[in-house]
Amino acid sequence: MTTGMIAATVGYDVERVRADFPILARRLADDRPLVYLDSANTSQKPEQVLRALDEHYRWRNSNVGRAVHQLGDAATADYEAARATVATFVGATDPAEVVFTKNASESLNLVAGVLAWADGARRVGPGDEVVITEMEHHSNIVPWQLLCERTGATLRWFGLTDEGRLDLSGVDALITERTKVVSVAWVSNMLGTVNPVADIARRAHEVGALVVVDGSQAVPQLPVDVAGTGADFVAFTGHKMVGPTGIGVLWGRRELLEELPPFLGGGSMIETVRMEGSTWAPPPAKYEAGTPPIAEAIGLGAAADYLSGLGMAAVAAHEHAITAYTLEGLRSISGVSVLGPTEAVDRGGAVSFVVDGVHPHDVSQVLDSYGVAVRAGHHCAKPAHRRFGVQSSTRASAYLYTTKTEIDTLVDGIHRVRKYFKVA
Amino acid sequence: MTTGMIAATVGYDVERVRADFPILARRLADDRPLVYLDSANTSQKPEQVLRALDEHYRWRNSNVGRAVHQLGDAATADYEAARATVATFVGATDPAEVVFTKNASESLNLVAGVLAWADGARRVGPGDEVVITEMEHHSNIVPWQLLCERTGATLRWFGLTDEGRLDLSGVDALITERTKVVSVAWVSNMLGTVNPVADIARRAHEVGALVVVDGSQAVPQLPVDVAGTGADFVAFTGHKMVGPTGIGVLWGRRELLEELPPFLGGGSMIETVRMEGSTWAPPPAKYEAGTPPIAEAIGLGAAADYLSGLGMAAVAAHEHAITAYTLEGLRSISGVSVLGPTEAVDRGGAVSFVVDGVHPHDVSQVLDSYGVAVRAGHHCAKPAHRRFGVQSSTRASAYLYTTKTEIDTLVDGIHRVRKYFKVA
Amino acid sequence: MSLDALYQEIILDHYRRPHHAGLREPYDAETRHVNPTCGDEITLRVHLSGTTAGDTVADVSYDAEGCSISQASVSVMSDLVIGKPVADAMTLHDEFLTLMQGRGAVEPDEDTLEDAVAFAGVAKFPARIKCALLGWMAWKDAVAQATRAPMSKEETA
Amino acid sequence: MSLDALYQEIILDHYRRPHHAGLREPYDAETRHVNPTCGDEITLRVHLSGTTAGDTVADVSYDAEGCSISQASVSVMSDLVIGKPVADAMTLHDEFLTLMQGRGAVEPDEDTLEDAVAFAGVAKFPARIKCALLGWMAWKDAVAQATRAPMSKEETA
Ligand SMILES: Cc1ncc(COP(=O)(O)O)c(C=O)c1O
Ligand SMILES: Cc1ncc(COP(=O)(O)O)c(C=O)c1O
Repeated sequence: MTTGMIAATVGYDVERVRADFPILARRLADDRPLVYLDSANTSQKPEQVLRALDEHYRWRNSNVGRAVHQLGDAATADYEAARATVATFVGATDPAEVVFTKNASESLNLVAGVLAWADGARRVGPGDEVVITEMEHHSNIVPWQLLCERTGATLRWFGLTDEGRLDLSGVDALITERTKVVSVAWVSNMLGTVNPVADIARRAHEVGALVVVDGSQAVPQLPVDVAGTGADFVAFTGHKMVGPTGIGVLWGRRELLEELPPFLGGGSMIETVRMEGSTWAPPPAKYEAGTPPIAEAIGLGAAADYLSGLGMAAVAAHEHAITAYTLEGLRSISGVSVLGPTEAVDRGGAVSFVVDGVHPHDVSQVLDSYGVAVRAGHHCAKPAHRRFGVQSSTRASAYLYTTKTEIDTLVDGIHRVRKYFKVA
Repeated sequence: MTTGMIAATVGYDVERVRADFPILARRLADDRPLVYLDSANTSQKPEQVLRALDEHYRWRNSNVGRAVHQLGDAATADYEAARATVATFVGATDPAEVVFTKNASESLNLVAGVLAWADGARRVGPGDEVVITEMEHHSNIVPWQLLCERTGATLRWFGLTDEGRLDLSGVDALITERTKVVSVAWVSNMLGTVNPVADIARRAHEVGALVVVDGSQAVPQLPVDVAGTGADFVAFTGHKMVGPTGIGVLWGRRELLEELPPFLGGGSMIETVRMEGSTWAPPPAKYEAGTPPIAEAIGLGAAADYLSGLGMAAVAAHEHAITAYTLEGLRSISGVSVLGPTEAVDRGGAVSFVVDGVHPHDVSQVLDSYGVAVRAGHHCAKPAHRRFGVQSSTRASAYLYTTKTEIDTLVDGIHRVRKYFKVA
Repeated sequence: MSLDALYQEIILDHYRRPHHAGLREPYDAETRHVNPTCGDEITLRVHLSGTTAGDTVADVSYDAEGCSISQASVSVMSDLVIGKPVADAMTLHDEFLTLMQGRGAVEPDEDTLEDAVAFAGVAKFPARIKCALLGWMAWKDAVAQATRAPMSKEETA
Repeated sequence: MSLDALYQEIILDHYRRPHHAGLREPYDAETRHVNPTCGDEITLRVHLSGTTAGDTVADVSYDAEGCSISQASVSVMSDLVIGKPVADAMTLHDEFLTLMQGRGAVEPDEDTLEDAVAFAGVAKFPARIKCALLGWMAWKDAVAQATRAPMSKEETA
């Protein structure tokens, strides 16, 4: 942790933050307070975002970019303002490089999908290779498997070290002249690992490959500068960054968005349509077929504003402190092992662990009876689990509203789990 | 209009309905009341839907189908209940046949997209034909153009009669043994025409073609029985049926959803993932990659409940009465001509018209100054406009909250348009 | 939310000492089922005695990785169905399915379901219903394959 | 929302009697632009006098289908740019663009923009800004093509 990050935590008042999130006041069964440690799965939403959604529907609801009337003007202005806000939030200088999708999965499928049909050198075909990693979320694996299967290309991947980091030792054998695309998670949703995406991007660009970064866990947690990563595309998702469901983002370099073929076809993405053939609108419209998630984009704009208000450096510092505290707490329990980096160094907030002798479903069931919400299963990262010889794990993931007291409740709960299942 | 439909209007209290829609109380510039006649573009939302959204985020927000905790159970139950509600609303017996997408455009692209990669006889390739119509929304044209371009198949289409109906005279030459897919709008969003989808489906099935129905304008307006259409797939969209943005539906026959390959790949649509290859979850999960539009699906469920509460027969009867009144009103103005059926017979609520000597942009601009919100342009149906020799038109589209007084304001406004531009 | 309603003593006993575990010969069909949500897997074999309509479940053997609920459920199931005519075992399957889908409102019949009544509480924990059903689904699928196999042999003969 | 702020008398005059309309020879480049939202189209030709850096806009001719704003805008634009050095005309383009994107806060310079100041009100009607810009975009594109063409001829020569 840098001094800057420590400094940033000083002004961070987690109780004031919590007051913005109505659901955190909720009581569960047996009148237990909610201890929500499933934020890597989806985050909770502050009042500010709920209000933006509600006010949109109540006062300004209209379709966008199509209508010449006052509501249409208002909704269009709000929608495009949200695009500009999101662009600024991730350090993109040109709002036209921000494409709204339905989630990060669609963003990743969009890139993989159009590469099957691209003209010229970008097109992925037989003999070409796509490189991913063994720690990817299924949403950054399956689209590339489908692309490779369908085009005759070959999928290759970075393996992992025992500590849960990318094994970059074979990089020169993996990223070669045959590589067309390299797609990597910035922050792992299972192991928590923060990957050196800028280094990988540099190497990939040397061989002329496109670089896709799955920023789904990075954008909610870290100050992000998409262009600074060196990536060509960065995907992320609204619901994990205190925004609504139903909205994702694909940031892409404008030349690429201009050059690549369309993904979904339909209303709003066209320049002109004749029965005999059509031409496309410039990006971002080109990749936003049909009525977009309007209220959701506006909600995401409010979410970005909310995060900017807290300051992403402060959010990252808080996340870092809580993660370190969680790792420490878990270390204190015998029979518990963490998958992924065990120290809070280059590490995001997802902490996956196994409790010897107790299946993750049973761990989380007992924790739930104490009001502690964690995730049990493979967290959409089966290959990473297989790499560590387990089928599933329990994952605690903190966020900007998480307190140390909540982590204490988690640790206490795990002790109870072990007693309940008589492994303590 | 049948006697049943007349009867249904008797109990219909449009003022009580209007009270449910907060935005209808809004005042525009110069303190003019909003006269919202752009519902074919997007509908307004009742309090009941806004409340469902807000309460979800406030009390039960969580990711679905993944978590073993009380919030996860609640959100999953709500999400799946919404699926069942929507299924019932459109007469589907099996909720697993209801796939949640982001909008109707994605639903249509989904079907067109997977047919490029299907195994065996379903796959669309060189020599195969896809049949659509000249009155389709761009979202039911461009996906098929892309499919045909990319696979070497041929796109063909039904032309239109001068009255704006499908010209079915050449059906036997159009739908042949080469036809792999027939995709038709149930109700045109521009001409208002209600198409004989069941007849077309029967003919298409005789030659073994798949039948896709674009129900985007039908489901909001008519009592719908998806299976009764004989279609294999029906696409529709939440925001036009008093639901939120960011949510669409693809209803599909289960065998087809099982047989066809996946569309978007990623979390939640898998059975198992290995780096070497993956297998898929059964439908509907198979077609719902990533975190779905959870709140939006729940909002759509609330919208379907709202419409069921009014009764779709009553909604259709009201729409029919208002449409007839609108057509009558427009007929009373000289220099105005309606594109599409001029009588309210087999006709939905969209009424597109041209005002001699005044461009639609200018028509709608003047109407807007009186608080009347209509759409001007091609309404994502350029080919249909070209068919009638115009580049664009003005469209008034009423819905379940529209009053005759509002139509009077529209008619009055058009008189003012003609005066303003000195064509009266 | 009482944990003990879910984790009945019988369930925990079966979980710790599962019956009929391990894959055995002979068998007529083998299936592999996965719970997509958590990754739990089961490989299950069924051996039927006789080849006509009046088949009996001669053996069920399995290799399963999963939580207490899924492990205990397949153990209890094996106890229940081994030795029963296929038709009767299928009735038990249906009864168990009804119990699981009943949201806790279905009263289980102890005479027929025996130890499986202990799973009544699972119906109140929606996320765990799939766990309880995993083994039963694999079994039903295996029986379908085992009974289909000879038929298709006859058809092609 | 005052309609008259949008529909200045000058605009309506140009709309009813557009200047320089109709496609003419000779020309160096022709472009076709579409407003994707409403389908309005313009085909526009530019003829430059001379082939070196000091070019002048010798003629602009066009065939346009569109609303009052887009029709009037291309008419006013033609008046403005015909006879001007390309560089000066391009400065006018930039000035007009700034005016349109200024949300009504930019004070137009009547000395340079002449009749085009009448479009100041359009900036307050966001949906109509594209209408006012359609002709200018087509013109800028045509000039780019016309000045690029001879260069590439030189390059290949
Ligand atoms: C007939 C028709 N089809 C398809 C669509 C596309 O729906 P969406 O924009 O929600 O994708 C629309 C509306 O825009 C429509 O009216
Ligand atoms: C690293 C990572 N990538 C991709 C995704 C997919 O995001 P979504 O489910 O919103 O599509 C997630 C979350 O589920 C994730 O954690």
